[in-house]
Amino acid sequence: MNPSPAGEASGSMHFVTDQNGYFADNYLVKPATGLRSWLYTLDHKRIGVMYLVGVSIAFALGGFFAMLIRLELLTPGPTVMDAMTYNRVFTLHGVVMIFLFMIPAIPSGFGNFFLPIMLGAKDVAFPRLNLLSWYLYLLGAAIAIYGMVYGGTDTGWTFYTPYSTTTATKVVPVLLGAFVIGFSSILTGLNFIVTTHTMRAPGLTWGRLPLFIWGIYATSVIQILATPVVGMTLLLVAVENAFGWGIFDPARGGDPVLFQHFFWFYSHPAVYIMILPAMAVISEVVCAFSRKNIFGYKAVAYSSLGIAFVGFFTWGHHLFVSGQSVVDGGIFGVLTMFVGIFTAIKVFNWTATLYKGSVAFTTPFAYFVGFLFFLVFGGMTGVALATLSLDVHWHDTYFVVAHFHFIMVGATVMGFLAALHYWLPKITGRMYSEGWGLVAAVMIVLGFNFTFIPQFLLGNMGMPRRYYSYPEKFWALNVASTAGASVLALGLVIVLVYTLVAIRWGPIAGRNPWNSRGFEWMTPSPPPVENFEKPPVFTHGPHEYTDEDPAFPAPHLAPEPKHV
Amino acid sequence: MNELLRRLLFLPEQASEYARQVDALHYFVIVTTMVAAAGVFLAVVYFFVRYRRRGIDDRTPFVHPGFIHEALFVVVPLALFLLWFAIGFPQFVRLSLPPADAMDVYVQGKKWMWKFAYPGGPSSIDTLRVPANRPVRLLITSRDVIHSLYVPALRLKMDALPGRYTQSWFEADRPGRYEIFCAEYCGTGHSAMLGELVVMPEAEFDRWVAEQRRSELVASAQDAATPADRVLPAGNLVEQGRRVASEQGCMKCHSVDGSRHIGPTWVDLYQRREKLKDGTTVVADEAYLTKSMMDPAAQLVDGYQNVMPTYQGKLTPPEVAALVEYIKSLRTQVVRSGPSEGPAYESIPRR
Amino acid sequence: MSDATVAPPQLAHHFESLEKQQHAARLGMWLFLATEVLLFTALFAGYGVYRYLYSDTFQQASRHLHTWIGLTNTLILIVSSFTVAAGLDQAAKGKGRSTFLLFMFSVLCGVVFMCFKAYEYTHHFHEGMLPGRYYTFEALGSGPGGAIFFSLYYLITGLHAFHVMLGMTVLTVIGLRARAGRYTTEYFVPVELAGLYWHLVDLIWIFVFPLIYLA
Amino acid sequence: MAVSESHAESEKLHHSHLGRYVAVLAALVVLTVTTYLAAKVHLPAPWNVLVALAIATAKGSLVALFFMHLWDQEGANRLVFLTSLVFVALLVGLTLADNATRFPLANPPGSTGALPAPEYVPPPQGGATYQR
Repeated sequence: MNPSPAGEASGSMHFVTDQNGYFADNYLVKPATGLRSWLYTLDHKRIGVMYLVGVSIAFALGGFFAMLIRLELLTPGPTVMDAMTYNRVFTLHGVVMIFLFMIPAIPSGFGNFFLPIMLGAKDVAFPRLNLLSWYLYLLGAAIAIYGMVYGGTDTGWTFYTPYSTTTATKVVPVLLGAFVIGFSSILTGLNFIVTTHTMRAPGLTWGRLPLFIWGIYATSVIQILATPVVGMTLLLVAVENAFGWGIFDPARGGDPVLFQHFFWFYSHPAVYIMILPAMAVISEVVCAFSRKNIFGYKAVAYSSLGIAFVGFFTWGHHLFVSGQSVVDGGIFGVLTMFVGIFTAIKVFNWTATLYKGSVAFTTPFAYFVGFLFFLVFGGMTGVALATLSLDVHWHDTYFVVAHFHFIMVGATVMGFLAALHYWLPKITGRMYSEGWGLVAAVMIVLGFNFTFIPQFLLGNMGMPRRYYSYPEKFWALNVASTAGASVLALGLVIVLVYTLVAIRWGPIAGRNPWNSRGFEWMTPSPPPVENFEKPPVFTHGPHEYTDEDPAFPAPHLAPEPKHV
Repeated sequence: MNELLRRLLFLPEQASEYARQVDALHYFVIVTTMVAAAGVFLAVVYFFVRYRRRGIDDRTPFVHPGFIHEALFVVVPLALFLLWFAIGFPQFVRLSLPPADAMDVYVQGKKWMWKFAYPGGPSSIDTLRVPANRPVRLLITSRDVIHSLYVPALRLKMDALPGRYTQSWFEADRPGRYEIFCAEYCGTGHSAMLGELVVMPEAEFDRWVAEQRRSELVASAQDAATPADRVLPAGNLVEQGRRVASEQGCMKCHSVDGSRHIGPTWVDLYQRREKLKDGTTVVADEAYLTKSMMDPAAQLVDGYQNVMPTYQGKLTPPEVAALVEYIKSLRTQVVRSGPSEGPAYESIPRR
Repeated sequence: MSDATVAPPQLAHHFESLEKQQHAARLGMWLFLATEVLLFTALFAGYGVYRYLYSDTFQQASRHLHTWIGLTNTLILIVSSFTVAAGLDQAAKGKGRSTFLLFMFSVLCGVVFMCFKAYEYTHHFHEGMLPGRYYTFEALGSGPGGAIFFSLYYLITGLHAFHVMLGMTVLTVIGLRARAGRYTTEYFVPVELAGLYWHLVDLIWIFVFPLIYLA
Repeated sequence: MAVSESHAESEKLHHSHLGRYVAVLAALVVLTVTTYLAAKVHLPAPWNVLVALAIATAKGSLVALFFMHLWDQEGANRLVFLTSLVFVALLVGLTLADNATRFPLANPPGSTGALPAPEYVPPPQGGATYQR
């Protein structure tokens, strides 16, 4: 609890910053600035930044396809494309958003950047593996996009057999692309686990780890254990599609439901690969902007592991109407109820963290509020969906679509945006425009509600998902959804614009513009190449705001952001 | 109350007792979800107002949760979720286990249509006729990829798996017409794979079945009987069409049982997408059917010879309309002789 | 590094000590092995399900395989695993040359294993015991189980054979490096990791053998 | 702590294990022959597989514990391997449980317990045309 001796706690104090607080010899310019120095870099921060650029492009691409879908659904009949094109577009939307954006976004992007820094380490345990993982991501993305552009895929991102093994479109490249990206994901997870186990700085016990690390660690566990299964499964589908010797083909006695088991054995935990990192970010943001230690550190930390573990026991709730046995349905149904508990624990603890805090309403905090609301509503509708008799009505309708977008967009993207705003000053050394940030946040949260709340109602009415045309009674709500999506998209474009402006022309942020006591704020912004001059020594956990702490000098040392 | 909540939540009609029970759970679940989401949101707002930041370097106390807090955080939601499960699971079990006295209907999904067959009785396409207040078991299968039979009004959905059967059942208690959707993505025609559930009063249904069986007999006896022997119900376009078809000799080349003859079968011809000799496709709508009677060579279906004479001048416009109506009538219910689909249905064990 | 002692040459810049680095490498390898296990799991789960559904066909099918080849291959892999373990023992004593010889013996075992496998596959091709669409073997009747058994057979043994070849490559490279004296009594973790990989290949075969050949 | 853990691991490897290896090798050979012979004995339905799997598990444990040194290692590495085995059991167990307890007709026709095949025509490769 007591602050560590100055200088011990932050070896980085010796780094020289200019009078604005900008550290000139940072990782962006050292060891060199050329393209080659980026392509061959082993620096986890540079790899993280490359990932962030990559996933942002994927997000924009996926968002573009989302808008095409919403445009097509503006009228009940054909609007701007034919059915085949529509099927390809929603497949593209799913594949790009899930495999190219959601799964790598926070762990590989922000995780790569901040995990070693928060551990007080110089790099991840296997820097070369880290770079390999980035190139595997690129390779997988290239293969998948090749398949989608030349031939397209019309199976949906779920690749259900026997549709995926008999369709005329090009499925194999997309499957292989997803397979390769899976390996990229495994390598990242492996690296993070080993790094967390072996590279913690002196004094950083498990009980003092920042909650961001706990979240990323739990994510990595899922990545390691689940991804190989889906890799094999996708390979089986590819082999069946290309050579006709898979094991799911009903014409040869195969069981298509077995594919669904294998697929969801990965893809349900994969949902937690996407949401756990967002929860991890939020755990940092809520502490930083309420200047409070987390309420129930152990509960939040262990619930991440709980989600990772119990998340594996629930995949069958995607199969309630697939011909799965009633016994399995019951088992999976009741186990799903338990996974909801861990999320509930986190939600209550985050809320309670604000108690007796000092709450500042900034852009990241706005996203925290949005995140919390969406997570509760999306999460509870998820548990509702696991209530078997209700699922029978909702399964494969827009209710499900709305539910997982509440989690994936409502929670994960809010987490991503919160992380982007919270850490932009650390990554780039520059500050975004808080005014525009709040405007965009409000637009995104409202636009999001207008997009997806009508979809809940559409699902209740019984509109199945992946419908190209629909009866006229679904029209009004679809128009509302498209209108909401436009607001959401506009908000995201605003974020993109002011972020790009901030990176180039934003005011210098200084070491710690939020006056936060997360460990990553101990080093200058942007951080130097090996993060710290010598490993910091930790004497207490993150986000303790009870006393002066020499590791986090008082704000007058890092005053209001200044323009250069 | 039920009606108000149903409309507020945009739920479709409730055509069975089961649907009403599920909806009751639905209201409970959604209301608790909204209360929880609103509660958390309001708590955040309250804390924000109460503990607003005063200065950039505020000090805050180090707060430790008591055991009771964490226990409450776990127990309250867990109890709630398990309660949902405890209500929902028995409903699901009930839906999964048909009663022994249920009437069987075989359902076959196929790109992109539904076929319903009654043991020993008629079969139909896209229209499922069932009696009210009588349990009906659906034995669902597919010919190609996975489909999913979805009747929102019954809160019922079951996947159709290729090459094997799944089962579900219902007991509709409100006569009427309800939508059937395909809920599992199955290709370009997925959203057009629509059907209709017609719940008929019991007596009416029995009459309908008897009628179907009789007309089957009539259809099989038709070759022997001469048209003049038959009493024609006046004013019924479909019946007139059938008569015209017999008189004009259409049946020499076109079948009404789905088999391939000199010309394409009329079963399911209406709205069928036909591939033509020149490689293009055409949808067999009223215009195409009429045109084909007048100028058969103009749009010849691929795989058939140009042997049909023109009926220009041989048919009056009302007769043409009657023929088209007759062909259209062959779409929704295929009159076929012989036993219906679904082998060994009698030996299917119930669980 | 500002440490007082001179850092050993194998120490990467971001680790504080060689021991920690080796600990990290070992943990990383175990995590990798876990992913390998789960990679095979999908196939084993598929096997389990179809073995349950088509138990008679699967039993008959396994009788049409050469059990003696399966048995011999099992023994070969066990022996090769032993020599790899012994090779690690030698490496720990700093005897790089005997590590090399022992590893080469294991690679030789791998070659023999692959030869048997190739012989077996050739035999199956002639009999029409082929996967999925190409299945023409008639001795199992017309039921659907046979094609699935052979799909699984080729997928499992093929994936395993791929791992054997990877393992042989790894053992060769590490063996050569050991002979060149790259490892010391303080630093031989690559030898250990290569060994772990080979043992895993053995471990998987230990389960493949009874499931496929003795089912 | 990680440091002491890694230290202990390295220490143990420095002892010679040759004797132990020989014993394990002998045990493995004996078990392999046993499993081969056990397969020739005719046992009622599931027992043959169960016996074979039990022996395989014993062999696998020997390899993992002694050849792969899990016996000497601590904490994380053991946990990793054990966890992966838990998930193997999970996937195999729950998928099998599904097939074993399903509505029998929902299992592939021709398989044990299911009824003869209903009409099924596999769709033509790439045949995404209207068949209506």
